[in-house]
Amino acid sequence: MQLDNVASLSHFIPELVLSGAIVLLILLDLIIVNRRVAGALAMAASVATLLLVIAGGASNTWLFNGMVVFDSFAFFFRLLITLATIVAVWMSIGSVEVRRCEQGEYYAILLSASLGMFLMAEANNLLMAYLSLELVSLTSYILTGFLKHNRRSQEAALKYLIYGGVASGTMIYGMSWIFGIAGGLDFGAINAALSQSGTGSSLAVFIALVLILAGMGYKVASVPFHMWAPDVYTGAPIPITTFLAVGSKAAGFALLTRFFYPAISHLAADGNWQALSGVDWPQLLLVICMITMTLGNLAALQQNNMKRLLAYSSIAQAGYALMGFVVLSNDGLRAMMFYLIAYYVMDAGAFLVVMIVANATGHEDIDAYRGLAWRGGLVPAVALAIFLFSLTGIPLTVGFIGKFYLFAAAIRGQFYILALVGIINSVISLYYYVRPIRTMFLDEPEGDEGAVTAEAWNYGLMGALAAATIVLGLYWGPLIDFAGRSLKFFIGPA
Amino acid sequence: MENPVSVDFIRWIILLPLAGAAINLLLGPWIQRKLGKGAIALIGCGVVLAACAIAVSGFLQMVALPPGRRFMLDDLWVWMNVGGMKLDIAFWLDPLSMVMTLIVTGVGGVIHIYSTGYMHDDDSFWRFFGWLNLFTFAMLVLVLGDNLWLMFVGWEGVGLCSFALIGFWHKVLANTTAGNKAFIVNRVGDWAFVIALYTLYWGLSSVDHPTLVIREVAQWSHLLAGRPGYLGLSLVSFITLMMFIGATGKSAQIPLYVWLPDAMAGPTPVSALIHAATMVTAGIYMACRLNFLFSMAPDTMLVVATIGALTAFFAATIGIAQNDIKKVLAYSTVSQLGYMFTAVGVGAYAASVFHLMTHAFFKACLFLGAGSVIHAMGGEQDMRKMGGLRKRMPITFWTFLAATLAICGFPPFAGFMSKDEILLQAFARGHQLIWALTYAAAGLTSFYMFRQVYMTFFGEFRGTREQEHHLHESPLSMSSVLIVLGVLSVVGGGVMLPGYLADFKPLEDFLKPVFSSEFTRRLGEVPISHGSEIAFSALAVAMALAGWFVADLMYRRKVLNPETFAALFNGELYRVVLEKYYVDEIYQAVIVNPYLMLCRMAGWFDANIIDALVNLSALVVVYASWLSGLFDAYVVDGLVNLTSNVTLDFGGRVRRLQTGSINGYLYAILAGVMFILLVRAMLRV
Amino acid sequence: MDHLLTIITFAPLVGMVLILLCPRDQHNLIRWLAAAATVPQIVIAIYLYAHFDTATTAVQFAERYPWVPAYHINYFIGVDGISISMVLLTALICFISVFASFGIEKGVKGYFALLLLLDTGMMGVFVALDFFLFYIFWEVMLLPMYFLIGIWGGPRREYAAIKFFLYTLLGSVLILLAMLGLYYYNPTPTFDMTKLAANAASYSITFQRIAWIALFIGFAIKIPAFPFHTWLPDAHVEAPTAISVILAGILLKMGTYGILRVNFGILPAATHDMAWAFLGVVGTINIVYGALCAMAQTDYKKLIAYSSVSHMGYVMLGLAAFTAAGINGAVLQMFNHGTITAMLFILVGVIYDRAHHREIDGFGGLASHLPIYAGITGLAFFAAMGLPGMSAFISEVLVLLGSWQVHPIMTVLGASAAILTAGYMLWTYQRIYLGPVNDRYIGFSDLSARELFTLVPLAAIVLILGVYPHAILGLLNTSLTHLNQVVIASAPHTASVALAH
Amino acid sequence: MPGGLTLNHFLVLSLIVFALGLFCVMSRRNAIGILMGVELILNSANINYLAFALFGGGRYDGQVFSLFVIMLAAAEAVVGLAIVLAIYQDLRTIDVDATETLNG
Repeated sequence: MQLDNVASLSHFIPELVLSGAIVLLILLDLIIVNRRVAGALAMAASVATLLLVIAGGASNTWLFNGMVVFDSFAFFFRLLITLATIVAVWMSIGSVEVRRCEQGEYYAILLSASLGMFLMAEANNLLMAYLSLELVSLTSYILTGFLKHNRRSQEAALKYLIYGGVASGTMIYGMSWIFGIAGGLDFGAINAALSQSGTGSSLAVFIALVLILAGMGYKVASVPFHMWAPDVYTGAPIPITTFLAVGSKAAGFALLTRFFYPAISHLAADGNWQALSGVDWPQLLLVICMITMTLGNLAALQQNNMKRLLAYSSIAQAGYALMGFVVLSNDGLRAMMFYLIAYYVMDAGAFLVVMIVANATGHEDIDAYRGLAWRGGLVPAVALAIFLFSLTGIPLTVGFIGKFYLFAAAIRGQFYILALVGIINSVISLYYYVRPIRTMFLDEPEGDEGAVTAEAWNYGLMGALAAATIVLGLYWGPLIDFAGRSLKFFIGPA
Repeated sequence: MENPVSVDFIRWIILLPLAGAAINLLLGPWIQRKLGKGAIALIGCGVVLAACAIAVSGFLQMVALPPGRRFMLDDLWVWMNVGGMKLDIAFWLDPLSMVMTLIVTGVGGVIHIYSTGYMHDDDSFWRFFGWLNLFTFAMLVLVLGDNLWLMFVGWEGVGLCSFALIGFWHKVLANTTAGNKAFIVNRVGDWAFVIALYTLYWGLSSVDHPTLVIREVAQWSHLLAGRPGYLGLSLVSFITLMMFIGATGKSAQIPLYVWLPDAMAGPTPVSALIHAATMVTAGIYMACRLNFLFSMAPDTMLVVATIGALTAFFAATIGIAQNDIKKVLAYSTVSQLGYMFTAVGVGAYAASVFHLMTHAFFKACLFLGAGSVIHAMGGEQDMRKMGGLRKRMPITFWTFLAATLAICGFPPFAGFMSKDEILLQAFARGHQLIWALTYAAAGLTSFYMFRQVYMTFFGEFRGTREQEHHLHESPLSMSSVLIVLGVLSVVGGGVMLPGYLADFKPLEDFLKPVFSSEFTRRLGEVPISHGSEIAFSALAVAMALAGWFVADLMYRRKVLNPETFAALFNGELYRVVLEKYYVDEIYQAVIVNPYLMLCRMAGWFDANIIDALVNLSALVVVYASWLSGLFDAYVVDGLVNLTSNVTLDFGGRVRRLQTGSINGYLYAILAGVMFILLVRAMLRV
Repeated sequence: MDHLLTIITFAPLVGMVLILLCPRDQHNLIRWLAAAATVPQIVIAIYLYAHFDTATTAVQFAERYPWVPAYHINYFIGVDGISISMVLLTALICFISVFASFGIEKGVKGYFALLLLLDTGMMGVFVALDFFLFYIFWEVMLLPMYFLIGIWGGPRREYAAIKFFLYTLLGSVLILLAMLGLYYYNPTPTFDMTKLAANAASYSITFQRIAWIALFIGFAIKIPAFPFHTWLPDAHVEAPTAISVILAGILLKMGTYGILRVNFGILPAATHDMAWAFLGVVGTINIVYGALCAMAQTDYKKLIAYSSVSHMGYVMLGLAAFTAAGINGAVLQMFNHGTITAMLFILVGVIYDRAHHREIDGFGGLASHLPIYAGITGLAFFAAMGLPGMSAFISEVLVLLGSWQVHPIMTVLGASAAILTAGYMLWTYQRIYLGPVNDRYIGFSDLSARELFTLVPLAAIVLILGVYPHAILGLLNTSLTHLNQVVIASAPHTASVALAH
Repeated sequence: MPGGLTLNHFLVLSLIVFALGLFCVMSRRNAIGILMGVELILNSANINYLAFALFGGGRYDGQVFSLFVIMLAAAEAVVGLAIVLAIYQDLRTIDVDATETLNG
């Protein structure tokens, strides 16, 4: 059913709570001096959001006259994004560099970014897609450049801004063509129109898709729209890096899926998806996917800065997730969604350890990890090892399960080349994922690296994420079922 | 054939020496410290003599049986039972293995006793007796094993003990090298031997009798007749030929005899027991054991006879030039073994076994005599430093002389009976050439033996002064053994007299059941008139006398000067013979060195090619990542300074994966879009 | 009594947890905890040995619980004739290697924790009958191995560790793909190896061949088969003694075990086509090439490592023959090589602990003042040479006997390795233990009680299996002969059935 | 339609503007310049929306969209200028090639 603006609000409570928190934070920043409160409030708000999201469940409805769809797919990403927000807030509270910033603004913008991601996951209309994407982008620019008088941060922000501006400009230019061809902005309408118009203007549609891909691809940082990621990840404060790597990537995948699957493909009788006639984006994305993982891994081999290494690895990881995206089956999408969860757990964990070490030593280079296990930092060292092995895809970790389902989908869809490229990449990736581990365990400390002191707050989260990595690696049944169940699109009104 | 008599005493013949070995090797040092060498000696000799006693009682049981039923089996437990091949740990006593067992335990026993005296001053007394017992055990397994794999266990087991005892004084590297040589050369033979066993097994299983139990093989081997084998030979020929190659290793025949002379590095009792009396005869024993197979393969038989005769002659020629008292005996052993193979080759198995037995007596006696001399000379082995010892050590001299007469084949000594039998059979079965070779070898034998006697016991002493007044007759423990063996060398031939003296051949009759397969019988009896038999004896004696005479002229009367002969062909011939025809050197150059070179090449190949390839693959990935960085830079920055950067600063280039230039990024989007359209176009066509 | 295999697999894991709870400096407590954690394995292994029904090919002591039902993944473990001997071997070697590790002083806690984790991983591989579970255990083993080599290893340990890790991971991801393929192309998707084997016929021969190759490469790297073997010498040279023992004693067997369990069991038709080239020829190359390389080594441990390469070749050759003797001999050889090579590596460790170098030419005359050590080494060397009366002889003879009729040339070459082995073994023994006394090593103490305790049981087994191999063969024969029949029967042309005695 | 303008005229125009914007973005070294280029791109999209809306008829989706675009362009400009300013305070330049510290 389709609800009007007022009726929609009842289904929109989590977003409303977020918005409220944002306003409150800005006001708070004006009156209250105590900085701790802001973080606490933000945390409270995001936890509340989580609870409300869970409470709200998924009901297949269109909100706001079909601008926003609220189905189980959206529910899944709402959940994921809230969790990402919680991690980001938690890390921000524990981060030294963030403590130096304007707390109120910071958290307000952070929450608005996550609000934008919510909307990205729910968008059912090109306009809403553009708006939400821009909301996320603008806030991200600010957050990236939030470290005043930190040159790297500023530069990163500028690059992010310009790159994002161009990307989104290209995107809406492409959208305008789709609008022209389909004569509507609702995904449902587009789908209907394209399936009728048949091969008529497939080239135009294709070009339009490519242009749109520039905008969405840059959110998930897939080749060739990935160039910003390393700089931004390196320049931004670590909690923000985490938020971008985990949250906005997830949101990007949500939007990508929503647009490329329900909007311009249709579910065939055999349960597999088929691109609408004449629009052969699958091969295109297949190639992009393979190049993305390969390039990301190859580039990561060269890095000496942990954040930068993880940045490239996150590009490669996006490539893996795309494996599930391009095989055109619900199996694949389910695998992709599961992998996003896995990626959330392990990548957030890895960045968290990077932050812990940076807090203690002020360094982000791999050299700062030398002999970490032998100079008091055994716990973070072990945790980082777990996260990195998980990112590699070694069993007993959720990362392996994620890869397992991705490869399974590829094999089932008979994408053998894709699977082969995938496994070769995971072998290559081992090489750089193991480097920090080697530095931490196999190398002896030289003494000049500072000790890594324990902060219960950060260790708490780290322990939780590490535990999740292992536990989900041993027993993931419910999770994969959940991902499978969430795979119900509620296609917009034609 | 009827079922064998099931008995349970055979295991004790084998287990007793094993027990002795276990005690002496595991607890030896402790016993020697606490109870002294006497205890060690008691255990060492006790177990072997006890085994001998059991063997004798077994012999009495056996002769009590009717000739056709003289087969005893002692089945212990299932060894392996795989793929239809069921092998037990079981021991098989028939007349042939009976004779061998008696020789091994009897001669072995007395040599044990001799060793108590000979090794008395050695600290590793316990180790010596441990290994000697273990050897006895292994030899008995070889002899008594009821299936070929069990025989092979003993076959290599004796090789192990021989290895350990040759290198007994392991502080001298040369000894251990000799041990290695012995073991490895034997391995070459064993390699052929196991191939033979595999072939035999598959041959029999192809006729639905997959077995390697000797009596069953004997039962079914006739089914193999006329089957094609490998290398263009018939199956049986191939099998027996491979077996014979194995035998050439164990029994030191051409081309694998080279280890035996070096094996003299071991203590003399070892040389006597292992490298004269027992182990080296394993090959002959195996051939006789499997006579039913060999008899089926006339071409193999011819090879065996030829190799045997050649070895007999060839080794004898080397023997005449040696100056080391043990080396002479070593080559003489090789030569005598050649005789035995000749006998096998012409089908005279009984004669072969007969010579095996007498040879065990007199060659053991010779070695032990030599040992007694070395003992007296304080370890000196060079005959040129000896002389005139007969006054100082009479017992040694007289026993040594008796054994010498025996080996030279003077009537009525044991060697006369057995060697004559072989020569006679060879000729009678129409192998004139082989007969000629062995006949000539007989002359050489008598020459080098008497040369040895004269150089050692006659003339005046040529050693150092302290050696001279240290000279003494060996203790009773040794001399008594010499006497026993000396007597045996005299009368040992009595078990098979020449037909013209009396029709008295108990040994041959005793062995007949073993050599009764139809093919062996077909080779069978050849009628020989007493006249011709007498003629051949006369010829043989004449040849022996000739050899003695020449030696006498050269080394006692000194009317002929050996140097003049040595100087023939300006000494080349002599040097070649003295250097054993350079066979060792040739093997070194043709086989060993190339092999070592091959190994070095393999090692190099592995480290520098295979492993390099592995590392290369890793390198390729790194290089690819560098290229990808290059690609980015290329796309991003355009061609600006590309080449110069690459050439100037590789590392710097590698790290420039991400260039900072924003415009670069924007170019990248454009390039990306272009690239995508391109891909799409390609996918379209 | 019905969770024996779970206990035997996870007892070490419990031990690991307990160790992690120990204070870091309680070295002896940790050591003895580790030792205690391996005792249940020994006990249960003996129980299994006693109660194993040798008459049936069925899976015994099986346990099966659903794990991820939606994906037909079960916790399914059990033993049959193919795996029982390896379970026994693992229990034995792990027990011994714990004691062989008592000398470790650096990071004791971490070392023994990882060792026990490794133990669980290895045991799991041999009991797992669900392919997914098998794969999990297979990979789990890598992590502790990486750290054990990388942290407690020699000078080039980092290179060796990462080489081992990368190489093995490359292999196992191929196995992963093949596993998924098997899962989906089975009429009823399942990871249950027994079911997969039952439906073997349903796979197209082309698919079988592709999967076979992928699996083979994965397993061959572990064996290690030429030309994938070069990680082994490096890993061995760098690894601490006990880890070398485990590496050579158990890990290598996983490769051949996997080939038996998966390639033979699930892809018989492809096996029948490919074994000749990929197992026979490669195995022969392993045998001869390994022996040649061993002869060329100057590092004692590296030499032993190459001898492992050579001896594992017999296993492959035996498998390639498709005769009862061959396949039984192969598995027996796996067991025997495990015990013998374990001895050899312990013995290398003994002298390394004393001399702190392994240059063969740097030694000499050790027999004079280390008689017991020299004696046991001699026994181990001759066992490795396949001297009759010791265990390896039986297995090598069975292997060669089994393959002679099928692959005469390969067999002749394989048999010739007996000469080459004798060559390098005796030469090494002479250079290290014999000859004039080397006064550099006068002061050395002979084997300690602990070292004896680790060596004597192995030596005893080597000798006992020499005269009574039936003790192990009896366990294998039924299952393996049946497996062999399956492979032969699956042949498009069943010419070689006649040879299947 | 006055002057007989057809949809294609608008589309071509927008394409030209888009290309110009892209070129401007590529060629400029000055951050402000690049931002202006981005504005051009956005406006080229606007032209499309309006043109399609005009010729395609139907609801006012196109106009709405373009309005939002204009608005967001403003927001983006604000953020952009803020960042540029911040950088200028540090570097005393807004030449983007000066921002090269982040090379890998």
